[in-house]
Amino acid sequence: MNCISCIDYIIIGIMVLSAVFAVEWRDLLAAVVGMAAVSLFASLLFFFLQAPDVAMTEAAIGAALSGAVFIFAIKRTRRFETEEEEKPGWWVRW
Amino acid sequence: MIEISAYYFGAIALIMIGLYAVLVKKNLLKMLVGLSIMETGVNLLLISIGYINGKSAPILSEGVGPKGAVDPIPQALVLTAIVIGVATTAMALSAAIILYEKYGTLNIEEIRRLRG
Amino acid sequence: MVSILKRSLAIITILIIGYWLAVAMSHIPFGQDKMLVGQYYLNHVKDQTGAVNAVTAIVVNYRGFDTLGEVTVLFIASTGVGALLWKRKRERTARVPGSVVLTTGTRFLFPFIVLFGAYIFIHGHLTPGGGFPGGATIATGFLLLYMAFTVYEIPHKGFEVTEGLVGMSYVAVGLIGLLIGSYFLYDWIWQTWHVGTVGKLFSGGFIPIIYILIGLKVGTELSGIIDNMLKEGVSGND
Amino acid sequence: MNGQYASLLIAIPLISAFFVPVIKAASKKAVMPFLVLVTAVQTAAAAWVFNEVYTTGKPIIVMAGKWQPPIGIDLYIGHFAALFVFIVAAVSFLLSIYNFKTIKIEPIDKYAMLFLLLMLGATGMIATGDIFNLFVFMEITSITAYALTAYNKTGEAAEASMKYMILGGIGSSFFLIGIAIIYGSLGTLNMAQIAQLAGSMNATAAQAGLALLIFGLAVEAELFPLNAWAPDAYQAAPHPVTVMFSAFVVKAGLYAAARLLYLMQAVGSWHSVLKLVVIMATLTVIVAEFSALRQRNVKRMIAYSSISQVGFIALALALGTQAGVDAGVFHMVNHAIVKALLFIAVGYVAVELGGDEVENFRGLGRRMPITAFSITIGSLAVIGIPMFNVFWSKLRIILATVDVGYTWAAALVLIASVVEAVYYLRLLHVMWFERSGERITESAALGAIMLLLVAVVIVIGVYPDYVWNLAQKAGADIFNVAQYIKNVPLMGVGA
Repeated sequence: MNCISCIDYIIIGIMVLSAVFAVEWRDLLAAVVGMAAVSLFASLLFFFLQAPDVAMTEAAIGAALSGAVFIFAIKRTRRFETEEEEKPGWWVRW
Repeated sequence: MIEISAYYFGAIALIMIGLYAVLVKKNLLKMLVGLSIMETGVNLLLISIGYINGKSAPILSEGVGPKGAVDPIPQALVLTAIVIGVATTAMALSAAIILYEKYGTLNIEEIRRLRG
Repeated sequence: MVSILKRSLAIITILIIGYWLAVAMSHIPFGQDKMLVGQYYLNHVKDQTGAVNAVTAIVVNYRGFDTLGEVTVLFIASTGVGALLWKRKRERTARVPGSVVLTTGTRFLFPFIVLFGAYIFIHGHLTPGGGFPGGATIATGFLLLYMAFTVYEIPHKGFEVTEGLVGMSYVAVGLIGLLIGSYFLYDWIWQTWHVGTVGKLFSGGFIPIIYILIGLKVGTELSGIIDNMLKEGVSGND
Repeated sequence: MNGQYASLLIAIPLISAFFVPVIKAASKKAVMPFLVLVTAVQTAAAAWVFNEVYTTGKPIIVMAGKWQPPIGIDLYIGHFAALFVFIVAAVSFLLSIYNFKTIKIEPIDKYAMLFLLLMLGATGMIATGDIFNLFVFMEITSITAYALTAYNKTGEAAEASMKYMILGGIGSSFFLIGIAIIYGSLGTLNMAQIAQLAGSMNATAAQAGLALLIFGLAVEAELFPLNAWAPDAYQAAPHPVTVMFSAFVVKAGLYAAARLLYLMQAVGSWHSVLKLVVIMATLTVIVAEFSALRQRNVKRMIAYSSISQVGFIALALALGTQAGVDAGVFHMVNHAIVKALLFIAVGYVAVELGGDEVENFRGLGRRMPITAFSITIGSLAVIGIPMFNVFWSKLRIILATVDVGYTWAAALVLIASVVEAVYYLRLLHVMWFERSGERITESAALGAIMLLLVAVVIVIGVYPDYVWNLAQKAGADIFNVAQYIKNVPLMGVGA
C-alpha cells in the first residue's frame, strides 16, 4: 500500500471535497474559507510527507494570510456571486 | 488502468478543480480562488515527489543521518512557490478591487459589456 | 442549454489534461528514493553550511539566488499593490471597534506574537520555520492590531524605508561575498571562519543573518499589503 | 576582471530598486534621474560582459555562492545571453529618458522600482542556467508586468492586467508541474545536467514535462492560445512599458522556451513537441495579422503586428535546424530595435496629441515630421522592404522554413506578411496624405532617440553581416547543446 498511516486517505478526501465546495459555493466568504481549509489540510499532508518547514509556511502564509487578503478584497467589493454563466471564458475570444 | 498514489491523485484533483474554476466561473474572485487551489495542488505534487517511504524530515539533528531523510530540494522549491503564489494573489486582488471601483461588478461578462 | 454544453466541454478538456498528467506521473514512482543532487546536500550540509536543517541550508545557502528572487517577488507584490491602490488621500473605513476581548487580548498578545515570529526566524537553521513563516507571524500581529483598533495604522514611511534598507542589506551581504570570496552570495562567514558549533544557535554562517533580514522584510511587506488592502480612498479625491 | 563580476548584472538593478524608497524619503524629484543613472551603469556593465564574451569566445559562468552546478545555481552568460542582456540594458536606458515625457501618473517612485525590476527579471530569465531559477525570474518578470500593465489605473488597464494575471497564473502553475515532472524523473534542476540525462527519461513523462514547460512559457512568449492578454495589455500599459514588453519581455520568454526545447532534444518524443510549437507559431502569425487588419487604434495595431512577428520568431526557433535558430535570433534582434522605435514614436504621438487612435495620426507628416519619419521607416522595415534590417531576417526565416519542408507554414506566413503590408501602408497613407492641425515642436531628446534607432535600422539593413555574425554565434549557443553541457563545469554528482 502506498498510504503512510492510512489517515491520509481520509484527509485527501476531505481536502478534495473542500476544494469542490470552495469552487461551487455562491457565497464568496464561504468559498474563501473553503480555500483556506484546502490549504490547511494540504499543510497537514505536508506534515505527513515529512516537510515541517513547508507545513508551517503553508499554514502561516497559504492559509492565514492569503485568506485574510481575500477577505479584505471581498470587504471592498461584494460578497455574492451574481448570475449564471453562459459563455466560455473571455480570453477564448479576441 | 494507470495506478498512481493517493497523494498524486489528490494533487491532480486539486489542479483540475482549480483549472475548472478558472475556465468556467465568471466571478473574478472565484477564479482567483481557483488559481489559489491550483497552486496548492502543484505544491502538494512537488512535495509528494520528494517523499521517500520510511524516512524522516531533513533536519539532521538527533538520530537522523544523511541516509535517513527525505529529499530536501522539493521542500525548498515549494517554500519559494508558496510565497510567490501569495504575491500573485495579492496583486490580482488589488486589480480586482480597481475593477470593482470602476465597473461596480466582478462578473467578467458584465465588465466586458460595460466596457463596450 | 448552451451553458451546459460549454461547461461539459470545459470538463472534458480538464479531464483529458488530468488523465495526461496522471499518465505522466505514473512514471514517477511514489515513495522511492530518486535523489541525485538531494543526497549530496544531505551528506554535506553540516560541514559545508553549518546548518542542521537541510531545507534552510538549501533555501538560503545552496540556492540562495532563488531566495533573493523570492524576496524580490514579495517586494514587487507590496510595491505593486501600493501602486495600484494608490490614492492621494486615504484612510481606514472600519466603523465597528473591536470588542473588549479583542482589544485587551491584542494589547497583551502583540508583543508575544512579534517575539514568537522573531524566534521562528532566528532559529531557522536549527528547527523548521525560518524567515518566511516568521515574517508572516509578525504580519499577523499587525493584522490583529488593525482588527482591534479602528484608527490604527502602521508607520508607513518607516516601514517603506526599512523594506528598502533590509533588501539592500541582503544584496550587500551577497556583494561582500563577491568581494571576499569572489563569488556572489558566497557564505563568507562560515566558509572563511567556521564560527560556532553545528547544532547551536551560533552557527550556520550567514543563514541566521539572512533569515533575520528576510523575516523583517517579509513582516514589513505583508503588513504593508494588509494596510493597502484595508484603506480606501476618501471620496471626492482621486 | 573576474568573470564572477557578471553577477553585478543582477545585483545592480536589485540594489537600486531597493534603494528607491530611501531616495524617495529624501527627495521625490531625484527618482527619475536616478533611474537614468542606474540604467546607464547597467548598460556599461552589460557592454563589458558583451565584450568579454565575444572577445574570448567563452561563456561566463557565474556560480552563486561558490557552489558548483548542479549543487548551486549558475548563470550562463553565453553568446546569446551577452547579446540580449546588452539589448535589454540599452533599451531600458533609452526608455529611462523616455519616462520623463510619458509618465505623469503617481506614484512615480513605485513605477521606478517596478521598471528596474522588470529589467532585472528579463535579464535573469535570459541569463539563468537552472530551471527553477528560471521560474523565479519568470515570476519576477510577470508579476512586475501585471503591476505595470495596470499602472494607469483605468478600467481597461485593470482588465488587461487581470486577463494577463489569470493566464499567467495558469501558465506558471503548468510550468511548475513541468518542473515537478522533470525533477521527479531526473533528480536535478540544472539545465546542463538535464540535457545530459534527458535521454534516460521516460518518453511519455518527458513529453508531458516539456509540453507543460513550453505552455507555461507561452504566456510570456505570446504564442497563440495563451496570448489573448497581449493586445489589451500593450494598449493599456504606459508607453515605456509597452516598449519593454515588445522589445525584451517577449524575447526573454521565447529564448527560455527555445533553450528548454533544445536542451531536451535527446528525449524520444522531441519531434512531436517541436511540431506542436510550429503549429502554435503559425497560428499566432495568422490570427494576429488578421486581427490587426481591423484595428482603429494604432498602438493596438502595432501590438498585433508585434505578436505576429513573435510568431515568426517562434516558428524559426522551432524548426530544429541551425539555420532556423540563427534566423530566429537575427529576427529577435531586428524586431527588438524596430518595435522599440515604433512604440516609442507612437507613444510620443499619443502623449502630444492626446490619443493613439488613427484620427490622431492624420497629417502627422506635417505636424511632427521627425516622429512621422521614424514611424515610416519603422513600418517599411517591419513590412520587409529590402535595405531595412527586418528584410534579411524574414528572408532567412522563410528560407529555413522551406528548407525543413514546412512549405505550408512558409506560404501561410507569406500571406500574413502581405496582410501586414496592407495595414501599415494604410497608416502611412493617413499620416502623409491627409492633413489637419498645425505643427508641434518635438522634444530634442526623444527626436535624438528615434533618429538613433532609425539609423540602427538602416545600418543593419545595408550592412547586415556584422549583426548576422553575432546572431549566428548566439544561435549556435542555443542550438549546440553538447557545447552547452561542456561549458558548464558540472560536478560529478550521481551522474
